Amino acid sequence: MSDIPTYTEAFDELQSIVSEIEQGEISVDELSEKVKRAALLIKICKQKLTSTEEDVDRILRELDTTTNENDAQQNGS
Amino acid sequence: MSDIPTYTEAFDELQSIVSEIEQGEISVDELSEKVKRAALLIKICKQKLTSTEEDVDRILRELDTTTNENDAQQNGS
Amino acid sequence: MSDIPTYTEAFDELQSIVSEIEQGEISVDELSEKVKRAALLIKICKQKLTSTEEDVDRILRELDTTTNENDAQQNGS
Amino acid sequence: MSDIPTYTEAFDELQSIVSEIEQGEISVDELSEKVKRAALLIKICKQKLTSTEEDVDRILRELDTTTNENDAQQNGS
Amino acid sequence: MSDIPTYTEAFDELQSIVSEIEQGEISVDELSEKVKRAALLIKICKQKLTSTEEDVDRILRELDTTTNENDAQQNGS
Amino acid sequence: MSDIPTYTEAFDELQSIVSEIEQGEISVDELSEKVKRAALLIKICKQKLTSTEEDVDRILRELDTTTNENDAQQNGS
Amino acid sequence: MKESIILSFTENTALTCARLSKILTMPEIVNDKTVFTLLEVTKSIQKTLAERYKSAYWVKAEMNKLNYYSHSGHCYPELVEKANGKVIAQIKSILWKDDYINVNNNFLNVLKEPLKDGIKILFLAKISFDPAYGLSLRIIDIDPSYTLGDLEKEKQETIKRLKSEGIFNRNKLLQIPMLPKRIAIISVETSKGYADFLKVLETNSWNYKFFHLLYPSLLQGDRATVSIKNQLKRIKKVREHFDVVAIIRGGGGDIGLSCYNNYELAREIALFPIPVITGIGHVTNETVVEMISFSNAITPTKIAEYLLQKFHNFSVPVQKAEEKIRDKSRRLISDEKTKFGSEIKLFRSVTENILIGNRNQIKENINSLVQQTTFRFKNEKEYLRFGREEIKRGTFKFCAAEKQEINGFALIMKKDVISQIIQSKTALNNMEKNIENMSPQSVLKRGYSITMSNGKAIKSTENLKEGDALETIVYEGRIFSLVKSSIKTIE
Repeated sequence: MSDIPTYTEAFDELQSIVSEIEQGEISVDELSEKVKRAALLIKICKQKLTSTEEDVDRILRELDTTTNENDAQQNGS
Repeated sequence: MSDIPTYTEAFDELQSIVSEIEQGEISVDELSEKVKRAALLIKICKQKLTSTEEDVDRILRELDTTTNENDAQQNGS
Repeated sequence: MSDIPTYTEAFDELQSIVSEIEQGEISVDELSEKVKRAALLIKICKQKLTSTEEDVDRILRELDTTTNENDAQQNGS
Repeated sequence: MSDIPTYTEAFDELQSIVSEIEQGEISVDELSEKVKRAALLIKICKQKLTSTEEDVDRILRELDTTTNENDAQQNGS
Repeated sequence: MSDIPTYTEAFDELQSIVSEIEQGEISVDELSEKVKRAALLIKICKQKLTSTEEDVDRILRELDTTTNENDAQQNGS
Repeated sequence: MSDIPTYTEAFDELQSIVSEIEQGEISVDELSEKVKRAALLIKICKQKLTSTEEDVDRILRELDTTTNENDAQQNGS
Repeated sequence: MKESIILSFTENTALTCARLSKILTMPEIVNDKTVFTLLEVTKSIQKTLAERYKSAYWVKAEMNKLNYYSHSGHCYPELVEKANGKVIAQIKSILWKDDYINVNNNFLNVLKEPLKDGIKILFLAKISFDPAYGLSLRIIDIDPSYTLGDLEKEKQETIKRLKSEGIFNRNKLLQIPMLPKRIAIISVETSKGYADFLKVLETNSWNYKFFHLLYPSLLQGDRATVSIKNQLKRIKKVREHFDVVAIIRGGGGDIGLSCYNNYELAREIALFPIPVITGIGHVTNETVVEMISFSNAITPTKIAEYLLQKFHNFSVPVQKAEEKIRDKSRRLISDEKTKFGSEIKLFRSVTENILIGNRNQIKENINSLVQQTTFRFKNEKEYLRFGREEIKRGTFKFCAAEKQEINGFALIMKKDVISQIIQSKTALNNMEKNIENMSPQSVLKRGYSITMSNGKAIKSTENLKEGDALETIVYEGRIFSLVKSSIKTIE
């Protein structure tokens, strides 16, 4: 698990953990490990969401600024 | 019995003791020993539960806080 | 007969004495001796039962107290 | 015949005397001797019975009392 | 993607991205990629619009001046 | 379009550009090119309206070389 | 030759000869020949003709030449009659100054044409013969309406011919350039029409620039036809330099325009390679040239205005095009900006929506996680509590059952022991009673007695003899006796 999973992977795994917990398929012994994992997955998902949101914000903010002085970047695109 | 049993082991043993007691399969001589064992198992289970609960609580609490300021940990995940 | 018999031994012996008595297999000569023995066994059994009950009560009471403040003993279990 | 016979010996002898007498095997000559003997045996038996009864009564009375208030004697058993 | 797309291509692609996103057909993983792409497209469109506007303005301004004093260029026509 | 169009061609082309632009058939990509072209065409047309290119001397010279016969009648008018 | 013409002109040759011979009554005889002087002869002719042709006659003929002499004011028209192109009759004529003025005025009034060469005329004439000048017709009057009809006929013929040749519309069908700015002007430099034309063209307030070159020409009267044709020919040679030919006449009144009905001229114009526009400036019927020209304006000013209109027709769309290009291109950009802007807005909102959706999903999962774990812990604790209770209950129940059983044992034991003792007691008592019953004492009490001999109880009569001493024991004592006799009772 050294690679950061994709959002989809993380979300699917999260859901399956939640579902396992719901169906009581997880023993108490595993539970905190699973919850820890779920927390990590949630964190990953949230970070991904946040970063995407930031990306969008940044893009739209940049849009406002760059369009006022976009000559320099024009070639770089 | 030097090893601490897992919650599941403890729980299963507890269940079988309870079942034995319920069905009167235990002699009086063993009984207090069994009860003592059961008590130990209950204690183990409760401790395990409590610590797990605390873990889970902490994790989920952390989750709330970290997701609001998760930039630093983003690389560490 | 210096050793205190177990509950089971006591109970079995008691049962056989009672059975002998029931079937009139005991002569008058032995009778008071047997009755004396039976009384002793009854006492033993009852004491064992009582002490078992007390044990169980105590154990479970202890359990209640320890599980409410079980942090210190957590390692000792 | 210096020893006091047991209840059982006494009762058996008594029975055999009665049986002899009933079957008329005893001559009138011996009869009174036998009757005398029987009377002795009866006395012996009766005494034994009485003492046994007293013993048993005592033991059972003790049993009743101890089982109802057996806390004090619990340690002494 | 080495070629800079035309405004029309860029706008169409942008529209199709928006439409995909609108229809929820995109996972969060793709989303950030799409958002990044959209950013590029938006920048291209904006630059193209701006440069077109400037060009057009310049041309029309030039037109104003030349048509008022077009004697010099008369031979070139 | 390396050749400078005649004013008639210019006029026609201008009309077709106007028609295209009116019907919104011109994309942003083409716009500045089209406007540039239109500006050129307008310039050509306008210049044509206000310029004269014919050279009287030349015409008369051409006329002389070809028409020596009809001088007599010319004077008689 | 001259005579033959004259003769041929007379109506009745035979009659004329007879008269001539009558006139020559006093001849000189020379060498047997009767010789007349010329004067005699001519006088005779004069006399004869005067007698013969006393009145004036209406004659129709072609007037080839008017032969107007401006210093005298008289005219000597050349009259001919043609058939199939050949002159079949010819005569001199005289139109005296006063008559000429009169006739010419009539012509101008009716035909809008002066009296001129090459027209057919119906004239009132007297035949006159002058010895010095010979035979001639003195024209007294000319009927202009005849000539009018003839001119009209010529005009119609010209039209018909042009049409039959298929060239009537030829010039009209030409394309005039959008900007007819290079104009070959056929006019008279000093004419008012020309001046008006140039003034309108050159002082236009839109600064339209025209190029024009004057080709001077007569514009009315017979000679105009040739003059115009010549200039047209010149223009044709440099036609690349021109967009249009303008024939401009102005200020000349309505006189002398029949030249414009001339077939040759009309044909030249019809076939001219560039459009010819006319501004001949008159109020009478349209001439053929005007009909077949590319465009006809009533006055030179109108031609100029026509040309300016063409410029307008070009300039206005260009102006409009410029405005449209300005408006539309800016509109297009601003529309596109709006569209682009709303697309970006949409982009933001859809991405935000999808992100919110995903956040909610995550939140749901978190909630579910919290709920489920909490529930789970509660359940487990519940079970542990239940287990504890169950253990307590189970053990106490078990212990109670055991106690019950043990108490049962005690009771059983107590009951059985007591009953055993009672039974034993009963048995003993029974035995005691039996023994008591069977004891000798009891038997004796009921009346039995024991008889003994020698200390032994007697059971039979054997061994017993008379006199043996007997001891009989009864309940309350002993009896001592002797035997008397004995009887055996049991065999």
